[in-house]
Amino acid sequence: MGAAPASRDVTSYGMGLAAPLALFFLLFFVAPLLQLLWLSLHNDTAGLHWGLGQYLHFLTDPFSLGVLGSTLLLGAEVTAVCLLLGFPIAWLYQRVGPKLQTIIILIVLLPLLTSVVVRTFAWIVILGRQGIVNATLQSLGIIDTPLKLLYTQFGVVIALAQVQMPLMTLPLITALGRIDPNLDDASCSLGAGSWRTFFRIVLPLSLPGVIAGCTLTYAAAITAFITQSLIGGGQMLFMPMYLYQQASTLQNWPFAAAISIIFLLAVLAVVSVFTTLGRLSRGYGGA
Amino acid sequence: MAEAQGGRSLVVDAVTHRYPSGALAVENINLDIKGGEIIALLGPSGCGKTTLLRIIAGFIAQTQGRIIIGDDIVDALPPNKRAVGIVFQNYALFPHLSISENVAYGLAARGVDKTSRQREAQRLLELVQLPTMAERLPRRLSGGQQQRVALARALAIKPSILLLDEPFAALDKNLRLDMQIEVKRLQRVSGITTLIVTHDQEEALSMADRVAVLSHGKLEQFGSPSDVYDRPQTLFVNTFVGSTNRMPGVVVSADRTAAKVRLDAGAEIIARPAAGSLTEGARVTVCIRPEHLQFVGDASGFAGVVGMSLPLGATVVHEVTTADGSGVKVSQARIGETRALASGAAVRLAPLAPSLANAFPATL
Amino acid sequence: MAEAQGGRSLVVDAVTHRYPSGALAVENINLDIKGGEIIALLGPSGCGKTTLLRIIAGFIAQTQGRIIIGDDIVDALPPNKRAVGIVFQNYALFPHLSISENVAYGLAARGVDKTSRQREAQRLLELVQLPTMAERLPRRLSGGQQQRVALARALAIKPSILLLDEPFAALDKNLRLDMQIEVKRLQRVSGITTLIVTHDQEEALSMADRVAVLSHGKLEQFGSPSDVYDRPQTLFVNTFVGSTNRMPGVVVSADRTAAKVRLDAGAEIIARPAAGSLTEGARVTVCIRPEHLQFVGDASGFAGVVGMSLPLGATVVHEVTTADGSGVKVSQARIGETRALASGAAVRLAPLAPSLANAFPATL
Amino acid sequence: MSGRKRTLEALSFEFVMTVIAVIALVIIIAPSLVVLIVSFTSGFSLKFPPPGYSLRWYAELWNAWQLHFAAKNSLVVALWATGLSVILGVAAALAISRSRTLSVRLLDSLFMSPLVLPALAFGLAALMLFSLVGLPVSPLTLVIGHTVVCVPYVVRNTVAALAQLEPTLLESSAVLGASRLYTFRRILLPLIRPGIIAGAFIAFMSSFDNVPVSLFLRDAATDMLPIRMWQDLEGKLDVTIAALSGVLIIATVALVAVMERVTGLSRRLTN
Amino acid sequence: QARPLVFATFTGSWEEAHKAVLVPAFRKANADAAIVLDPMLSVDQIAKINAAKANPPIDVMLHDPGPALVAIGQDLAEPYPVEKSAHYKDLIAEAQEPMGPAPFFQVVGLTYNPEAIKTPPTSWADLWKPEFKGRVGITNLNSTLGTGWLVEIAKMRGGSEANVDPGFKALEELKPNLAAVAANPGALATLFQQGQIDISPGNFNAIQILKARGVPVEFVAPKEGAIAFKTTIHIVKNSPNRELAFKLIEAALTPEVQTTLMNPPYLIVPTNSKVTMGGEIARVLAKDTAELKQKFVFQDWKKINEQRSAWIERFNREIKI
Ligand SMILES: Nc1ncnc2c1ncn2[C@@H]1O[C@H](COP(=O)(O)OP(=O)(O)OP(=O)(O)O)[C@@H](O)[C@H]1O
Ligand SMILES: Nc1ncnc2c1ncn2[C@@H]1O[C@H](COP(=O)(O)OP(=O)(O)OP(=O)(O)O)[C@@H](O)[C@H]1O
Ligand SMILES: [Mg+2]
Ligand SMILES: [Mg+2]
Repeated sequence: MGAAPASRDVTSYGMGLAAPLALFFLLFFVAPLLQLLWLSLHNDTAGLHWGLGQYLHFLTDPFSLGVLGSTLLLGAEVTAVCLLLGFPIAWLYQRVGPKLQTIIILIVLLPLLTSVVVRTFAWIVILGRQGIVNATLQSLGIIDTPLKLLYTQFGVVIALAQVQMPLMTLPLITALGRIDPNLDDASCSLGAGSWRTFFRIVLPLSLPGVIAGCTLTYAAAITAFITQSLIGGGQMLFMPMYLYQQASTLQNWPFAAAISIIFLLAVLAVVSVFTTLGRLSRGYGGA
Repeated sequence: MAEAQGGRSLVVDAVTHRYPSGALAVENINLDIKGGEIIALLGPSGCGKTTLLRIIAGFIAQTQGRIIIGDDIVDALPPNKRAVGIVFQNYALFPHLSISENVAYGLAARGVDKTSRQREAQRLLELVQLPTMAERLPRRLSGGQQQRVALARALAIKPSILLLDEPFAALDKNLRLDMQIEVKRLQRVSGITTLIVTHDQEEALSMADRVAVLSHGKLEQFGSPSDVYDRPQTLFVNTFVGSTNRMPGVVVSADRTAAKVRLDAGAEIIARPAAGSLTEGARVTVCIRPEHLQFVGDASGFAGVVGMSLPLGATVVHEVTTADGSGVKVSQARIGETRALASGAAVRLAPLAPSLANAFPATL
Repeated sequence: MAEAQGGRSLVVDAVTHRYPSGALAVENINLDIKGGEIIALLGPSGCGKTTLLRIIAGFIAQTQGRIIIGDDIVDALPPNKRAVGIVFQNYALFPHLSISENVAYGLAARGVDKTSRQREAQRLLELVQLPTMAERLPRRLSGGQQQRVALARALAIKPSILLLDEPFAALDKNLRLDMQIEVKRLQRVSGITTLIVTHDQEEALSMADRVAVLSHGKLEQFGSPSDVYDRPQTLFVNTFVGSTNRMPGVVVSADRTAAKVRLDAGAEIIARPAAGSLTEGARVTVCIRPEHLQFVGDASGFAGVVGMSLPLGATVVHEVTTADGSGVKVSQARIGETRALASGAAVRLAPLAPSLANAFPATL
Repeated sequence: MSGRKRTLEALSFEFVMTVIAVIALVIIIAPSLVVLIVSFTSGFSLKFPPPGYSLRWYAELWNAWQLHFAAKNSLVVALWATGLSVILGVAAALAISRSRTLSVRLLDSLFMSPLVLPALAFGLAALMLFSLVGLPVSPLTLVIGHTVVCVPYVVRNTVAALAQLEPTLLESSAVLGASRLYTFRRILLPLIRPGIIAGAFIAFMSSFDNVPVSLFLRDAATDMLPIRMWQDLEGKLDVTIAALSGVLIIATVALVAVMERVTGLSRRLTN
Repeated sequence: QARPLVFATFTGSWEEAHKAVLVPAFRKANADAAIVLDPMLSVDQIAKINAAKANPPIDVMLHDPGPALVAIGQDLAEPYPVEKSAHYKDLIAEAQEPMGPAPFFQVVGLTYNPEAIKTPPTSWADLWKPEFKGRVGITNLNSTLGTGWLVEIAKMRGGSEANVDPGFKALEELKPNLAAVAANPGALATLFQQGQIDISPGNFNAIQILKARGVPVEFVAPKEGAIAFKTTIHIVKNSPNRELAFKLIEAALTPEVQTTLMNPPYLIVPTNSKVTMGGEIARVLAKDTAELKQKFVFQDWKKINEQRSAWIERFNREIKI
């Protein structure tokens, strides 16, 4: 670090320090994805003949499109449930004292850090025919034969919602924390009631957090292989399992690659829609 | 409640508030404010100004005491029913709503229809001289403009009381002066009872009809600006408002209106007993403001040695060390370069007039 | 470099800096500072004060010009080789190190052994009157105490130049005054060349031997406090330092030292041509400070009508509207309640003395 | 909330929000509790409530050598991946934290992209690449794959810690005569350490828990715990897995408690 | 030795049996050699080995007849070193496969929960009974069980190994009764255990461990005839652990291991002629190999293999409940 003007700034470190990670990513992240793309552009399993056959196959096949559609739908349902349940948590967090705040955060955090298999397993226990829900309903005499909860769309959505809820709640807590508490008071002193204040002020201003949370939840929900396959059982097919089957069971790598690329693009599209919305809402929300 | 009109009286009746954490934020505050007055709540940071304001607005339910607006005890009313306008220090404009939507917000909340509330918002924006900004978002306005929008928004609901919490703290000196004048103008126009919270004594003295000085949650004095400046009732008020020299001494003789005090620094002076009468022989603290001391040629005052002289723009402040070793500040108008006092010069000092020194019982 | 001693001179030689973003932050600044002087860099927010300071410290490499400390051009030296001490506005104490470790940090970085650096740290803490705080962590100190630790830390490396960036901005009024005096005392003791950045004119005027006023990256004036206050070279300096009334007028006659100006408000007055001579018939802006105007009984001055009178503690400010409709402020010492001017009263005003009005060529 | 006046309208709002929030919190926490309770069952099935209580499944766990083997592998891979992530991630965070140029922003989104992209696709891609270059599936490939998906956590937390760091502290250090290395050692590192630890912790947990990447990059000889658990769950819902879950839940709670102490984890993740 | 011996077994009862009996026997005979079990379906084993033929991640694979043909056809299996083997010659003739001997037989019939279903089912057709609405479990076609069963259903409705259309039609009709489609046969046992299903096609031996644990589940051979097939075990070509792989297979062929596995709770049909069938197996299934061959249905897996992947694909599309 001589007298070169560039090295004067003692608060920043050279870009060189990013080089190892950049190289690592280039080799082990970018290159594999490119290879994936390359392979997906082949019509045969051996990867000798170029062509868009795999994509054509996917996009003209109602079954494949159905899998894609139901996956995207699943993500939307899970995200909606998470938002509906997560927002009140974030709201409550802002209202309670520091002790309860820490407890809420830890409750929200714990599942995030608990193994996803364990969390999913818990839902098998809960939703099973002898599980807690059926046992309770039966003992209350509400039903006499156990309900089928496992291996249903409902079960998958609920389990995924629980598994991904922290991803929604944490950004929401952050976003609500950034809202000037005076705005709430200002609205109130201007004569607005709580509901009005919530829908007109709090909700719009927390949009950046809502969007961040939705992005994370959505991306996580549609790729949640374990939960989808364990709670969904063998007959509900979503993109990750479809991809896995094609790659692992059927060894149809080019098609699996095409599925991956389509899946990647779908996720990217959703994420960028959310990001765009996020940017708009940030413009909207000031700051 | 939307019909409430400017100029209602406000009574703060023996209000005490203790936060759940146990902090006693305000203690037995009594204020009797006439309709249309401007009152400044003045005090150092943490003395409970904001707490009191939030109690009046209804954001906090006081532990004890009552708030009476006009003829109504409002303690049972939530903030959105009190018809109190509030302007926050950081303005608290809704960042996602346009200026006119901000101003019309309170009307919308009351169910006023769109055209009338737009008309009203426009009228208020004209009142605060921002008629062309209606469609902008708040962040595209300067600090002073935002301030005015916040005012317009608070006035839109025709509140009977207007509360301003450190309204100018975030503005720079020049803008601040403009805004003070603007607020005073609007207040005169609307005749609305106004309470301004500030820790800036100049602001309090220049804007308010009466000033309430708080310290540690207690009301120290409530009176006109000149009362507070010239006839402080407590040592705290005397030192907090304006600057002052504190000189220890002993009472030689005293009645209700005047006391003769022998200063430790060496002279006998006449001072006003600030809080009731003083007993002979009691130790007192005499407060004399720097601008109320003068250099005298004769032997009438007390002696001292000039230390540093700091020219402070319009004034020169001389630091003088007195015989008992304490430091005294003397301020003089600085007209051009007329005055020049050598450091180390021996001088004598005396108050300009007897009524300008205040004597307080010495506390430890 | 650790051997560098207090009192070295500092030359800022035609320094210009343009940020990579294209902003021209400082432009052709020349300062010639003698060893041991206290200099204040005064200017409004964004005028380039911090940038200039950071150039001197070596955090930024200036686009053009040179920095010379003592006899050395230091442009090629990185910050850790310049032997410059800095105190930041937020103190920037290392939060995880104790007070004495903070003070000893610079010595540790130079490889001074443990016992000597502890001894030196203790000596400095005594100098700043905090000898008993050595083992505390910074966050357990009050703002003023932290400030003093930051000073001790900067002095520990025996810098040849001490730079202070808005050192008192975060302190409240009383503490601020104490710290100003403390810094001045330490500076006198160590004789170290000191540069204080501030936007507070009172601070600049009271602390500095000389004041450099900046505006928009340019040096407007560099002179003693009374030069800057009484003989401002530019209209900017006149309005930024202290408050002033700006009155338009036309030059009737002028030479190098005095100009006769007919004010639009109605009187002919004598003013000092601030920047060279003025031509007859040219339009000028005359600046007269509020404390330099007086009410006159005869017909000598210009006429006006009193508007509001605001008592501001030690002074009363009267707002007077002149014949041409513009407002003029007049400030008078407020001694007790002697003065009372009715709103609406017709008065006449004149400068206290001719040399107290400054005339500048009118800029649009 | 110090006793703000409440009307019916306000109460209705608060009631609805609080009720939903409490339900949501119960939904979040309940499954783990249920597993914990079921893991102490004396029966053979995951019946709730259990017919009786015993530690038999925990004892069974003692002999589950396949789970031991997988757990050991997972631990080793997670430790390596975390170590590598910290070294690469902290260096990169230092480089990108203070700059907002386009290239830095691009780098930043590159480093963060494993967080949103489907890891399963990456797992497949990595497997394809490794088999193309002839690198057999091994602990090494697992470590590489895991590092890619763990690095973002380290980078993000370190960048956040750096953003909170007053730049004037570094400048102070410099003018006091400290070299860059000395500043790094004495000032920078100690001050961002909690952030790095928090990032490393999350990276470790996510590696230890990784399924989508391991799915492709592991084999029986490098069995990974979550995959083993998943397959066991799919194949035979035995209660041993509940016991293992119990162990993992308790270990996680303990770790989180420690991390909360050391790094203020909860505040870090909400800022 | 670079890595432990990897033995790809099946999930569920197979894995448990191997873990409890075969692996300990093997380790005892081979100085505690390192070994791991990797339970997965045959199709998955083939896929994994195919992906890295030169350096296969599996050393020993276990196959039902269909996949065995595939694996051998794709040159994934090493010929069994018959001359070195001590037990190969003792196997019954059907089990003596030079590409990989068959240590066990499997039998597929109906399994049901006797507590929920009081009258035992007698025919595949019983699965369609309306009283079993929402209580039937099946597996998908990735497993031999699923495919074999589908072929039987097709035959029942007039189809054959070459024509399973009637089977698919029947499946369509079964939908209202289906409670779950398990990903593999092992999962079926789990479903019984959890009470998710009450009746399903199932392996005789797969339910035995459950039964031993007290889970109410019974096996019955349908009147159309239970399906029987042998399970073969192979050394994977290019395995780096060829020697140990051989040793493991040898262990599987020993009379001791086969006897233990034949007894409760495993009840796996042995193929070593030195082991005489007895106990539950003799009571429920067959007294000896001859009776087995005569009583049970053997399917033509060569034929089935020709179309199997198409069926899998079709099944995955059509059976969504
Ligand atoms: N929510 C709260 N919980 C507990 N104590 C509080 C709370 N808000 C304020 N306090 C305490 O009550 C006292 C008065 O606070 P308040 O905010 O009213 O002071 P203030 O005069 O407005 O000060 P400032 O000028 O700094 O705004 C302080 O000691 C403060 O610490
Ligand atoms: N890092 C930077 N990049 C680009 N422009 C900058 C940077 N820092 C400052 N500037 C610009 O340079 C000019 C001078 O900034 P500087 O910080 O020196 O002002 P200042 O006088 O210290 O102001 P203040 O009183 O607000 O601290 C400003 O216009 C500012 O916007
Ligand atoms: Mg306050
Ligand atoms: Mg600055």
